Amino acid sequence: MIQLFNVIKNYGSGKPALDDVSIKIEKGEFVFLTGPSGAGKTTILKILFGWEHYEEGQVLVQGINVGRLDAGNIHTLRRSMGVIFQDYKLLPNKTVFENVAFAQEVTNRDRKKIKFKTWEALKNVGLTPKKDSFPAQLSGGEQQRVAIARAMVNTPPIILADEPTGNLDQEISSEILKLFEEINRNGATIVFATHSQEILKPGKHRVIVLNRGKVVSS
Amino acid sequence: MIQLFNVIKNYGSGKPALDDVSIKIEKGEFVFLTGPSGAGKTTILKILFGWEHYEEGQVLVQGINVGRLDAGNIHTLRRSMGVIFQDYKLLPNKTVFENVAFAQEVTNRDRKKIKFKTWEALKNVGLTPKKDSFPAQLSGGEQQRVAIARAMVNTPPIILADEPTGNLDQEISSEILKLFEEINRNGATIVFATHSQEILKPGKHRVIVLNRGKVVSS
Amino acid sequence: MNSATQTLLTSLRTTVSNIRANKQTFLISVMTIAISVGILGLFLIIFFNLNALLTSWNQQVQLVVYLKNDISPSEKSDLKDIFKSNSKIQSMEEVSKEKAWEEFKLTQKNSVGLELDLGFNPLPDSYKIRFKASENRSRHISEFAGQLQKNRGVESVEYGEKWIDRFEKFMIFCQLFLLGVGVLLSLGLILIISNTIRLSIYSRQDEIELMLLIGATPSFVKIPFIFEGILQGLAGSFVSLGFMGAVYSYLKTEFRPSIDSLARGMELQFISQPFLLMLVGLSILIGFVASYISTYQYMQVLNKR
Amino acid sequence: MNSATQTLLTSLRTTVSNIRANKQTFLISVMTIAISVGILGLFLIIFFNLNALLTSWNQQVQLVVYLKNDISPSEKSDLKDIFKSNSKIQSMEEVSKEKAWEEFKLTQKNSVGLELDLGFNPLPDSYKIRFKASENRSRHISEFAGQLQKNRGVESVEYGEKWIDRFEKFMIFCQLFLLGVGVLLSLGLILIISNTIRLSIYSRQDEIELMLLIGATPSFVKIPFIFEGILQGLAGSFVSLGFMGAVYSYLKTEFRPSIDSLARGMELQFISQPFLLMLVGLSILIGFVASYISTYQYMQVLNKR
Ligand SMILES: Nc1ncnc2c1ncn2[C@@H]1O[C@H](COP(=O)(O)OP(=O)(O)OP(=O)(O)O)[C@@H](O)[C@H]1O
Ligand SMILES: Nc1ncnc2c1ncn2[C@@H]1O[C@H](COP(=O)(O)OP(=O)(O)OP(=O)(O)O)[C@@H](O)[C@H]1O
Ligand SMILES: [Mg+2]
Ligand SMILES: [Mg+2]
Repeated sequence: MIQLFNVIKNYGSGKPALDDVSIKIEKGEFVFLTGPSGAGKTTILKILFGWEHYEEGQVLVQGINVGRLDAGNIHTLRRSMGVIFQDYKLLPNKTVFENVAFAQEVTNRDRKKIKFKTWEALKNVGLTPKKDSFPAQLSGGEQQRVAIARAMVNTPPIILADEPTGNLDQEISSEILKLFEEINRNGATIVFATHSQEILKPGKHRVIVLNRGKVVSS
Repeated sequence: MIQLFNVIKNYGSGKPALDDVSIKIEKGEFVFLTGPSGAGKTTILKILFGWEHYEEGQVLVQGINVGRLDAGNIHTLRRSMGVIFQDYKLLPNKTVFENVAFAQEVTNRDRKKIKFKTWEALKNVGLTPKKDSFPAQLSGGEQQRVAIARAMVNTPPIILADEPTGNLDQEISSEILKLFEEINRNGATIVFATHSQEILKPGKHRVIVLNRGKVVSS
Repeated sequence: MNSATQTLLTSLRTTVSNIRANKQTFLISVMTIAISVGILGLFLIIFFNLNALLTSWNQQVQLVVYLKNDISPSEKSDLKDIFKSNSKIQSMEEVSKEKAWEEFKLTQKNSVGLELDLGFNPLPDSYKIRFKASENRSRHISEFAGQLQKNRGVESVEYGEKWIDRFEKFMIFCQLFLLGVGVLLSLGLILIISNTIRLSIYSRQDEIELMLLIGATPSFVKIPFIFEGILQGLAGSFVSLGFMGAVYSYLKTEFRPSIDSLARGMELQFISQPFLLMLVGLSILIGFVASYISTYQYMQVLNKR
Repeated sequence: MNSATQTLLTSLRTTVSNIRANKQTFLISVMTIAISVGILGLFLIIFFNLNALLTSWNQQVQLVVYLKNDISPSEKSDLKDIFKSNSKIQSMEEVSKEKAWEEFKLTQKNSVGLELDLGFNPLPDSYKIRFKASENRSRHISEFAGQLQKNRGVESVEYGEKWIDRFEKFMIFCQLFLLGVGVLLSLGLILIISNTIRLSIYSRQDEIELMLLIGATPSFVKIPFIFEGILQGLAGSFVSLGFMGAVYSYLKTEFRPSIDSLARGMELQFISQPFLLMLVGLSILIGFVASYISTYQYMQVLNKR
């Protein structure tokens, strides 16, 4: 369960990036987060995984008060999440396979399963042929899929996806969407930030619309 | 005028990224380049501005044989182009304003005009309020718009845009598209790689479809 | 396998793959450490050999006590008792006036080239006394000499030669100066090494950021960097000690004749074992501290957001 | 304003904004250069002062020519002619046998404490000759001495004292050794500096790549980096020369008494002006070469694609 109560986030200058945002997302829900460029979508996700502080309000994730976490224990929160970053954040010195495996090593998973699970995640996003390539040797869409695979590989209870299909064509996009829906069916909560009307159109899931840091519709 | 004759590009392992591609784009044309992830769109653009070599074929850009250029004179080609990179390639240590101004400094433009032209380009993409921010302080869509402004600021005769609206909402996307069309009306040739059906739908411009390194329709 | 060893193993694996992925920066750091340790090592070699030379020359300092011609046997044995009761005296040699005169004539003949033959002996009996090597030996000698001078049976006391005194001053000056230089040198090189390590970590900020973002504990992030720093220190010091070993044995064979002529019996010294260990330890410590501080600082910056 | 000055101005502006944007790496490079130049400078100071000391002690080397008692006036003037024709002789002093005997008796009295009074003078007349300072003076002296020895009017020849000979050997050994150490030191520090600059450019590969992609000429990319390298060299050497100046004046006042006792009249030397300029020039050169090579290499890598 994810809850934001009257959250205000101000990056310093100008208007706040989030202005009194309250959102409630149930466990196992699939929610789209949308809104124009600069609306605050990424900011909400960053707050949810403890990457940005906020000035006012409360944020609860699975009963954890995110504002109370510090450098020493924030990893407990982050381990319950798979995050797809808008700019991917792949390690340039590691291959596709190593990038995905690394997400498991970081969380001290069982070594023997790492190989198998990496392989499976890469198959899901259709990247097995590219497993030994470095990120710089991939197309934009391929890089994005590595980021998706990395977020899913630990089968976390929550997935935060920031514009995960921005560089993917319609066909792959809808496959990826199906993948998210399957994970969702298996119990994961999914927060999916997107601009794409094509993805939002079917209207199967709740859509939270942001504009200039405020929730416009939910 | 841009021409590719039977170009083959092989990154080394596996199938070639471009397999016998021939494309002809007239001066002043507006062309969409589309195709699934990994089709070779970025590769074509990279070849056009001399960032990747190709194994076979010929590439002519404004009468220049691209394959003949070397490190000493490739800048003459690149100065005739504005490029929007799929991953933006903004300099993290420079502000938005400096990033856009830098593109003019690099090409030794008249100092006095730089300020004015930078200001104008930022206004076109709606980023004047963010001019003193650093790239890390921008949302994904804002970064993308900085990249667009930088490509346009020198009013080059050719614009290569690689997925320039992937992180922009529909409204801004269509504004940006209008901007490209205006530039095109003023005489610039535009090659616009995109996945977005919404952008392609109106059907006002020629669409080149790539798949697995081959031109499927043109 | 418990969790701690598991973490350790993972960290080691991560360290190895990090090094492989950043070969160039790793090698640059190792090279910088190697050069720095090499400079410090050479400095130590110079310092120790200068010390050894000083000690070997210092051995030659002796005290000559000339006796009055009319010294009584009891005064003579009193004097011997004084010598015996001084624990710092190494050896004592009695030189009769006849022997002294022979020697004197010989040196005169050798140096000036003329034979003295006076028909009588103007020199007195004397004692030649050597002292054990110790910190403040020369001060002790001059004090002891002052004491003897007052003794009734003693005609005069002569110790050292002017050049030894002067040379000793020079050596002490050198030692002090080199000590100061050594401290400055060490500080400077430590700064250089930690800057290099800092720069190499600087270029991997994104990696640190990502690790934290995907749920790594702070120690999981730090430990591989720290291991890497330690490894750099270890590798750097080993490379340079190897090189210095080579330089040492080259100098030893090459310069043996000149060393022998400077101080017979003195060996050209390498860095003594404790200092060798100290150098290795120091460079490991610097690698450790520099990488620890750099990652720690950068993580602080990240956490402040 | 023509195109070249325009380019230069733009490059300078770019350099300044680059430095501002990468303060930390710039300062680290400057610090590394400053430390390295400081080490080299201290080394030069040691080297020069050792040399000065050697020269000052060497002044005391003199040749004493003892004449036969039965030397004829023509032989004596022949000898004087030989002295006059030798251009390396600085001064010549005639010492009568009477004066020599007085001096000898005085030193005997001072050192051994006994008065010689033989009633006759066993010493001959002599000449004391001092030589001009030159590279191979002591070899020249010994050759000249060998020559004189064969002269009929000469009883014997004495030059130097044993300790000077030995000390000179030690000094030459020191000089050679320090020269070797200095070469190693310079090479090591040059490597360290160029590695640091390389690392700092390494962390700016993306910038280089982007500049080329948006149409910069290779020289437009290189020049600001090279300017930066030169500035680092300049700043680094100035910082360290300032620091060394301070150390120098401290040492000069602090150690004046001991220096005076070592070699009267010798001044503690700072790095001489040509070497000062050389150090500044060297560090600028290293900054230039290292940044040039690093950018060049990286651009080669980029162009190969
Ligand atoms: N680190 C930061 N410092 C200052 N301002 C920031 C920072 N990050 C984001 N902002 C500003 O906060 C606002 C919201 O940004 P955010 O990234 O949340 O937008 P977004 O909804 O994700 O937009 P997009 O769809 O373009 O990615 C923007 O105006 C942005 O400029
Ligand atoms: N530097 C490289 N080294 C090796 N392979 C590469 C390199 N760059 C691209 N490729 C491969 O070439 C193919 C075409 O890549 P390209 O970037 O042109 O695709 P794209 O059409 O731009 O895809 P996307 O829409 O995902 O950006 C891909 O399979 C990619 O993995
Ligand atoms: Mg965003
Ligand atoms: Mg692409």
